Amino acid sequence: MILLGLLIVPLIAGLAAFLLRRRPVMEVVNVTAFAVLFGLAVVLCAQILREGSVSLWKGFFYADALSALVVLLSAFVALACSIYAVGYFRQDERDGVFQEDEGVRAWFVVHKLREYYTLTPLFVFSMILVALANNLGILWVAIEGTTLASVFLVMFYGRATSLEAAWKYAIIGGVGLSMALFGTILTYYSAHQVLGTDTLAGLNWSVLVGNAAQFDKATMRLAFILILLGYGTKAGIAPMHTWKPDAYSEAPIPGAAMLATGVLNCALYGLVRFYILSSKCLGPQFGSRLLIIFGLMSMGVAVPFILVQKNFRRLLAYSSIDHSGIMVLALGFGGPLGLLGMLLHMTFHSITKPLLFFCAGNVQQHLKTDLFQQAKGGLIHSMPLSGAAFLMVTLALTGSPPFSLFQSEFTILRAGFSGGYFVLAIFLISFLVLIFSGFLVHIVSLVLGPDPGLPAADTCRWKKFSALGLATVVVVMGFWIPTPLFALIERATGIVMGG
Amino acid sequence: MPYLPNPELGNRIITLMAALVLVLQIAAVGQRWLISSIRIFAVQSFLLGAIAAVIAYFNQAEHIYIAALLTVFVKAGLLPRFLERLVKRIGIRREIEPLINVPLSILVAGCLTLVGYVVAESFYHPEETSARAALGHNTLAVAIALFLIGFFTMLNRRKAVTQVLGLLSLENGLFLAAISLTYGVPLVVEIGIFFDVLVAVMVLGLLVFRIREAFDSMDVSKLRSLHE
Amino acid sequence: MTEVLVNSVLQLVLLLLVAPLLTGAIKTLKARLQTRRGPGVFQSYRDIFKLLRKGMVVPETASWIFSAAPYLVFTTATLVGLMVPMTTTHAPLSLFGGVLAVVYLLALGRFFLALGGLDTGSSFGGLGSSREMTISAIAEPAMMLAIFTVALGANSTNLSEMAKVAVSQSWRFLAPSQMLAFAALFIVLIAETGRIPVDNPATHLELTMIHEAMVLEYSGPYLALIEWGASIKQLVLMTLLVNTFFPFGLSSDWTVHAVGVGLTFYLAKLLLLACLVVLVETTNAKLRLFRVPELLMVAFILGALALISTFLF
Amino acid sequence: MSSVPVGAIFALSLAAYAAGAIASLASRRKPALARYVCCSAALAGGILGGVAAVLAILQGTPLRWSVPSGIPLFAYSFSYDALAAFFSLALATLVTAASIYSFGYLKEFEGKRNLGLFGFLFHILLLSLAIVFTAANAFLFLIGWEVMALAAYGLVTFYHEEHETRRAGLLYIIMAHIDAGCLLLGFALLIQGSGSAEFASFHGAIAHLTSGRQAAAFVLFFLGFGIKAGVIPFHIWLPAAHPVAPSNISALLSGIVIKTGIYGMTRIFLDSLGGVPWWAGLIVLIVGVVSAVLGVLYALMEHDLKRLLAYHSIENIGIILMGLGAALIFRVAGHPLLAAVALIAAMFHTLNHAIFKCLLFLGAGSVLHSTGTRNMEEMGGLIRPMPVTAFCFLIGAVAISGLPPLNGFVSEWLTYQSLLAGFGATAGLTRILFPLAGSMLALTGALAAACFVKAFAIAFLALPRGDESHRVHEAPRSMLVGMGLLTAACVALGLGVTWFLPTFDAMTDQLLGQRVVGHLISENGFVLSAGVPHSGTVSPAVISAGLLALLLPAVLMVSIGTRRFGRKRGPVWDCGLPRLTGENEYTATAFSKALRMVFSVLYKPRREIQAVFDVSPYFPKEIRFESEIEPTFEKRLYAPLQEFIFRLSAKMRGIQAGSIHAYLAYIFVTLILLLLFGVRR
Repeated sequence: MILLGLLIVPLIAGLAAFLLRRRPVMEVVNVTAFAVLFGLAVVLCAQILREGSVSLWKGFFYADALSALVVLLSAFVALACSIYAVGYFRQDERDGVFQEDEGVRAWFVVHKLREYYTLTPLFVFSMILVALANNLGILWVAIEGTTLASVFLVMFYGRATSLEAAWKYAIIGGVGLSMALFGTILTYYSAHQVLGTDTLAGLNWSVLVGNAAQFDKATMRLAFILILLGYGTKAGIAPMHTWKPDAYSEAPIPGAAMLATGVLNCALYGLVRFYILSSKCLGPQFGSRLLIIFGLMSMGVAVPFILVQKNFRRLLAYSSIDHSGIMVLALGFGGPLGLLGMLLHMTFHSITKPLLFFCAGNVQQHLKTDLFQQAKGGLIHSMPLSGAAFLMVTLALTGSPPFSLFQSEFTILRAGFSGGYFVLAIFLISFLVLIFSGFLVHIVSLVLGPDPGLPAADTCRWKKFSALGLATVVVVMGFWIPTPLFALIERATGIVMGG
Repeated sequence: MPYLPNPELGNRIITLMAALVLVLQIAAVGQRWLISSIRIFAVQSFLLGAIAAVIAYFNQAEHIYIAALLTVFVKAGLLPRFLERLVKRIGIRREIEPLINVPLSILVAGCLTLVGYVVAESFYHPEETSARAALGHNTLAVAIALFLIGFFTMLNRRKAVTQVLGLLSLENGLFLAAISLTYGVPLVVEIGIFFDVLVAVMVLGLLVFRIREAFDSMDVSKLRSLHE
Repeated sequence: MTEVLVNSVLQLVLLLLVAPLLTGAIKTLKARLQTRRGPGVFQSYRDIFKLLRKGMVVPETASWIFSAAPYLVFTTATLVGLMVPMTTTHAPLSLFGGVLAVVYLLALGRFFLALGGLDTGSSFGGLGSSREMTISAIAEPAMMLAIFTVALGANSTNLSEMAKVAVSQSWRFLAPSQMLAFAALFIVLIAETGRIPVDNPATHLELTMIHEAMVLEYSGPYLALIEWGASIKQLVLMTLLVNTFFPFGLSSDWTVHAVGVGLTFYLAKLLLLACLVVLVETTNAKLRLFRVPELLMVAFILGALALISTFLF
Repeated sequence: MSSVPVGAIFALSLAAYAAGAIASLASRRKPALARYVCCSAALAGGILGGVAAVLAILQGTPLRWSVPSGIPLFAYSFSYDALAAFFSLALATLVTAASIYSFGYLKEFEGKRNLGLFGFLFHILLLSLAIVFTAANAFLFLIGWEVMALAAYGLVTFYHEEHETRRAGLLYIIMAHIDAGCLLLGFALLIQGSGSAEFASFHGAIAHLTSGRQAAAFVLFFLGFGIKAGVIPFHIWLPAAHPVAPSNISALLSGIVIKTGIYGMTRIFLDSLGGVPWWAGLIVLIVGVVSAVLGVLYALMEHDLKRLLAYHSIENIGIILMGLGAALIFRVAGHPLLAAVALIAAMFHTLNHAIFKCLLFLGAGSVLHSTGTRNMEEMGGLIRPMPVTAFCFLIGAVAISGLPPLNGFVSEWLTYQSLLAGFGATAGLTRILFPLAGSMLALTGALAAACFVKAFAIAFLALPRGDESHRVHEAPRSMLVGMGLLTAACVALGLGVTWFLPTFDAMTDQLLGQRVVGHLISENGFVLSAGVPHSGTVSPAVISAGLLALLLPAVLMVSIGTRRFGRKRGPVWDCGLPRLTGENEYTATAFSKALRMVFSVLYKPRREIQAVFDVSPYFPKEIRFESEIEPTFEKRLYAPLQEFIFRLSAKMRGIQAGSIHAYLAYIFVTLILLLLFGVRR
C-alpha cells in the first residue's frame, strides 16, 4: 500500500502543478508533496526494518532494504531541492532569466515554472519507480523515464548551449540505455532457459536472484558487460561520462542536483541488482575486475579536469564523476567492507552533494557567471553563509574528516586492502589527494580574498534555510549516523552480499 | 487436433528475414537521402514485425502477435511518418558527407557483422543442437550486428535526424534479439519499451526542431560550444 | 665538597697567572723569531693591570648587553679552565662538565661577545661579530670530530677520564688516529684563538681584523676582562691539546712532588706548543677571509680520517 | 591515587576546549566578550590538561577508556599512557602560556577581525591536538589529525586578504592532505594485518609483516609524519605557513603542531610496530642530520623574523630525529639502555623546543605587535622600548642555540652522548655515521648561535633602522606574563633537569622495557650522566653556580677600576662621519654575508647592484642592492612536479573537446573491446 502511495504522491503533485498554474500554489504543492513523500519513505524504511521486504500486486512492486535506501535518498534529495528551488526560481524571475524565450512552441510547455514544477515530480516518480520495480524490464523503463524527464530539465533555459547539452545527453543516454536494455533481454534469455516461459515473473528480480546460479554463463557475461556500459552511462562512469559536465552546467541547479544524486543512485542501483545476479552466476571475480577498471578510470579521468577547470558548474560534474567512480570501485573491491563502504558512500554523497550545488547556485546567481576568472574572489565578504558553506562542503565532498564521506572512503580503502589491492589503494588515495587539492584551490580562489565590494547577498529565506539545514545534516552525519539508517544500510549490504 | 506448423520451416524463414534485415541495415549505412533512409528503416521495422508474426504463428505464442502489431504500427508506421514530417518541415533532404566515406563505412559495417558472429559464437553450444538454439545463435549474431551497425551510423553521420534513425535501428536490433531469443519479453515490459521509444523519438524530434531553430543547421558536429 | 673548592681555587689561581704569561711568551717568542726585541714576557700582565686601572667609555648606543658581554667572556673562560686537567689528571670541576660543556661554554662567551660587538651599532663591531661567528661555526665540526676521536678512545667525554686513559696508555699518541686528530685540533686552535693565518691579533686593519673589530668599542676594565678571558681561553685550548694527546707528567695523586713534576712538565709542554704556534704564525701569511673555510675543511677532513683510522687500526 | 581523576580531568579539559569553541562562535557579535571567552576557556583547558598529564605521569599506570561513537563502525577510544601524558604536558604548557599571552595579543583584533571565528578555530585546534595525542584508535587519530590540519589551515589563512597568506595556506593544507593520505594507507596496512583499528591491536605488528610490508609501512608513516614535522625535503610548507599566521598561532604551530609528527613516529615506530628495520633507523638519522643543517642554513639567510624562526623549527626537528633515529637503531641492535637514552634525548628536546620556540614566536609576536613589521632590517634598538620582551627573547635565543646552562643545552648534550655511544654500540662502516652526525650537530649548534646573534642583535640592539621606532611600546602585561612563564620553564628545565628526568622512566619502560633514569642521575643528585659509567657527566646547576661564583672577582675588578675614573657615555667611533645613524648600521644581510659566501654552493646567491650616478661616475647618487638565494627544493623539486601534472592535465582536456561523435566513439570502442575480450573465456 505504502509503495503505491510513494508512486502516486509525485504523480498527483505533477498533475496539480500542471493544472493550477499560479506560482505560489505550485511552490506549496511541490514542497508539501515532497515533504509527504519523504515521510512515506521513512515509513517504508521502518516497515522494511520490521518485515524485511514489502511487495505489492503479487510481486510486481517489490521493496527490500536496498530499494528502501534508494527511495529514502531520492525522497530526501527531492525534498531539499524542492525547498531550494522556490528561492532559486524566484531569484531567476527577479533577474529576468525567462524573458528572452517566451515563444517556446513545444506543445505542452506553457510557462517555465509550470514546466519545472510539472516535470520534477514526474522525474522523482520515475526515480521512485526505479527502486520499487521488481521487474528488471520495468526498472529499465523507469530509468529511461528519468532520462526523458531530465532532458527537459537540461534544456530548461532554452539557450543554444542548453539545447546542445540536451542533445548530447539524450543521444548518449539513449545509446547507453539501449545497451542496458540489450543486457536486460540477454539476462531474461539466460534465465529463460532455466525458468521456462513464465511470462511475467521471468524478469522479476526476486525470482531471478533465487536461481541465478544455473543461468547460462556466457550469456550472463555478455549481459553484465552491456548492463555495466548501459547503466554506467547513466551513472557517468568514464568513458561514458562525457554528457555529464554539459548537462550539469546547463540544467537549473535543483534539477542538476537531482541528476547528480538521484539519477546516479538509480543507475548504480540497477548496476548493483545485476551485479548480484552476475556474481551469483559467474562468481564475484568477473564483475569485480571490470568494475575496478572502470571505477579507477573514472576517478583518473576526473582528476585532470578538476585540476584545470575554468567553470565551477562543470567542476561539480567532474566531482560527481569521481564519486561514481569511487562507488563503482568499492563495488568492485567487494566483500562486506567494500559493499558497506559503497552504500555508505552513496548515502553520504547524496546528502552532501546537493549542498555543493546549492552553494554553486547561490554564487552563480550572485555573480551572474559560472567562470572562475570572471569571479573576483572574496565572496565570503558579500555572502558569508554561502561562502563558508561552500568551503565546508568542498572539504566534506573531498573526503576530509570529520565529514562523513571520510568514513565511507576509509571503509572502502580498508576493503581494498583486505581484497589485496595494495597498489590500487595507493592509486585511489593519490587520486583523492589530487582532487582535494584541485577542488580546494578553485573554491578558495572563489571564496577567500579581499572584498571586491559586491552587494550583500544571502537574503532569500528559502535558499538560506535549505543551505543551512543541509549543512547541519552534513555536519551531524560526520559524528552521528541514526542507528536505524545504519541498520538499513547494513541490511542492504547483506542483500548485495547475496540473498 | 490443431494444425502444427513445422518449426524447422519457421526457423528457415526467420533466418532468411533476419538476413534481409541485416542487408537493409547495411544499405542504410550507404544511404545519402534522408527520406529514403527513413523509408529503409520503415521497411526494416516492417520485416521485424513480420518476423515476430512468424514466430508467433509457428510457436502459438499469442502475445507476440501484439508485439508484432505494435512494431508494425509504431515503428513502421508512426515514427517514419513523424520523421518524414519533421524532415519536410525543416526542409533538408540530403545527408552531408559522413565522417567516414561511404565505401569505407560499408566495409566497417561488414566487419561489425563479423564481430557480431564472433561474439555469438561463444553462445553456441554444439551439444544441444535443438533448432531453437541454432536459431538463437543465428539471430543473436544478426541482432548484435544490427546493434553495432546502428551505433556506428550514429557516430558516423552528422545530421541529427540520422542519429535518431541510428538509435532506432539499434533498437530494432534489440527487438530482434528479444523476439527471437526469448519469444518476446513480458508484455508489460514490451509495452513500456514501446512507449519509451515513442516518447524518446518525440523528445528527440522536438530537440532536432529547436536545434534547427537555434543553429539553423542540423549538423550536430557543429554543436561544440560546450567543451573544456 | 671542600676538596673540590680548594682544588678549584688553586687551579683558578694557576689559570689567572699562567694565561697572560703564555700570551706574553708567544708574543716574545714571535718577536725573537722575527729578530725583534719585542715586549717582555710579562707585558700582558702590565696591559691587563693598566686597563683595569683606567676609566672606560661606553657607547651611547649600547645597552646592558654591551656591559654583560665582558663578564660572560671572562667567567665562561675561567669556568672552563676549571674543567680541564692541568697539572694532575684530576680537574676540579670535570665531574660537572666534560668536553662538550667546555666547547659550549666557550660558545656562550662568544655569543655574548658577538652581541656586544653588534650592540654598539658601529659597522666594525658588526663586521667582527659576523666574521667571528662564521669562523667559529665552521671550526666547530672539525673540533668536535677530533674531540670525538679522542673521546671514543677513552669512551668518555669527561676530561679527567680522558686524561686518565691517556696516562694509562701514554704512547697512544703515536697512533695515526691520534696524530690526525691532533693536527685537526691544532688548526682549530689557530682559528679559535684568532692567530695567523686565520686572524691577526696584532692588526687593526678593518679588512683583516676579526676579534679585534668585535671588541673595538671596549675600553678600560671591560677590555681587560675580555683580553684576560681571551688569553685564558687560549690557555685552556692549548692545555686541552697537550694534556689529552701528550699526558706526560700528569700525575693522578696529590703529593706535592707529583704536582710539582706535573706543573713543570705542563709548562714545558705548553712552551713547546707555543713554539709550534709561533712557528706557524711566522711562516704563514694571513689568509683571505674566504680562504679560511678551506683551511678548516682540511681540519675537518683530518678529523674524519682520524675517526676512520680509529677503527681501521 | 585512583585513575578516575585523570580521566575526568582530561575529559574536562576537552570539554573546556569544546565549550570555548562554541561559546566564542556564539559571542562573535561582541568582540571583547569573545576575546575573554576564547582566552579564558583555553587557559582553563590548558591548566586542566596539565594537571591531568602531571597526575598521569605521577601515577605512571596507563589508562584507557573507550567512548561509543555515533558511527557504529568505530569507537572513540583513548589511551593516556606515558607517551601521551608527556606530549599532553607539553601541549598544556604551551596552551597555558599562549592563552595568557592572547588576552593582550587579541585586543588588536577587536572590531577589525572576526574574533568569534578565531576563537572557534583556535579551540578546535587545541581540541584536536589533545585528541591526537591521546587517541588509541586509528580512526579517531586520523579524524583528530585531519581536523587539526583544517583548523590550522583556517588560522593560517586568517588574514586571507593577502595573496601570500592564501598561497601559504593552500600549500599547507595540500601538504597536510598528502600526509593524511600516507597515514591512511599506512593505517589501512596495519589494520588489515591486525583486523582492528585499535592501536593496542597493532602492538608488535612488525613481527607479522613481510619485509616488503615492513618497508611500505615505514615509508608511508615516515612520509606522513615527516611532512607534518616539516623534515627536509618535505618542509616547503612550513616556512611559508607559520609566519603568516597570527603570532600566538605560529607559536603553537611551531611549538606543538609539528611535534605531532614526532609523536606519531614515536608512537608507531616504537610502540605499535615495535621497532623498525635498521636501515629505517638510519634513514631517520640521516634525514635528521640533513634537516638540521639545511634548516639552520636557510634560517641564516632570512631577515623575516618569523620565517627565520620557522626555519629553526625545521632544524630542531632534525635534531630530534637524530635522537629518535639513534633510538630506533639501538633498539634493533639490541641496546635497550642506549635506546632509552637516545629516546629521552629526542623527547626532551621535543619538549624544550616546544617551549623555547613558542617563547620566541611569542616574542616575535609582540615585536610585530608593536613595530608592525616582520622585516628585521626595519627593526633595531627595541631593547630600550621593550626590555622585558627583549630579555625573554634573549633567553629563548640562548636556549635554542643549545648554550649552557639552559634546557636546549641539556637535550643536545644527551643527543651527543647517545650519538657517541652509537659508535661503540654498532658494527660495520655505518658506525662512522654517528660521530659524523655528531659533528654536524655541532655545526648546527654553532650556526644556530650565529643566526640568533643576528636575530637578537639586529632586532633588539643598537639603533632603530626603520621609522616606526617612535611609536614602539612594550607589550601589554598579559603578553609579558605569557612569555615569562616560558622563560622560567627554559631556565628551570635547564638547571633542574635532574629533577625532571624521572618523568621519562615510565615512557622508556613502556616503549623499550627499560628504566634508565637511575643510570642518568649520578651521584649527589644534580649531576647528569650519559647512562654508561665513566662516559660523561654534566651539571647545568653547578655550571651556573660556577658562573655566578666567578662573576664575583670580575665584578670586583671592574668596580675597583671604575671607582677612580667612573664610566662615561660617549659616541661610537664612526671614522669621522658626522654621527652614527640607523642607515650606516650593520644589517642582517650584511651579517650573514660571510656565511652566504662560505656556503654559496648551497645557496647559489644572486645579487645585483644598480648605481644611479649624478654628475661624476665616482659619486653614485643612490645604490640599489638586491640579493637573494635560490629556493632549491621549491625550484628543483616541487615546481617541476607541479609543472608536469598541469601539463598532463592540460593535454587530457582534449578528451572533452565537445564533439558528440567523439563521445559516441569512446563508448563504441569500449563496447567492441569488451565484446571481443570480455565475453569469451
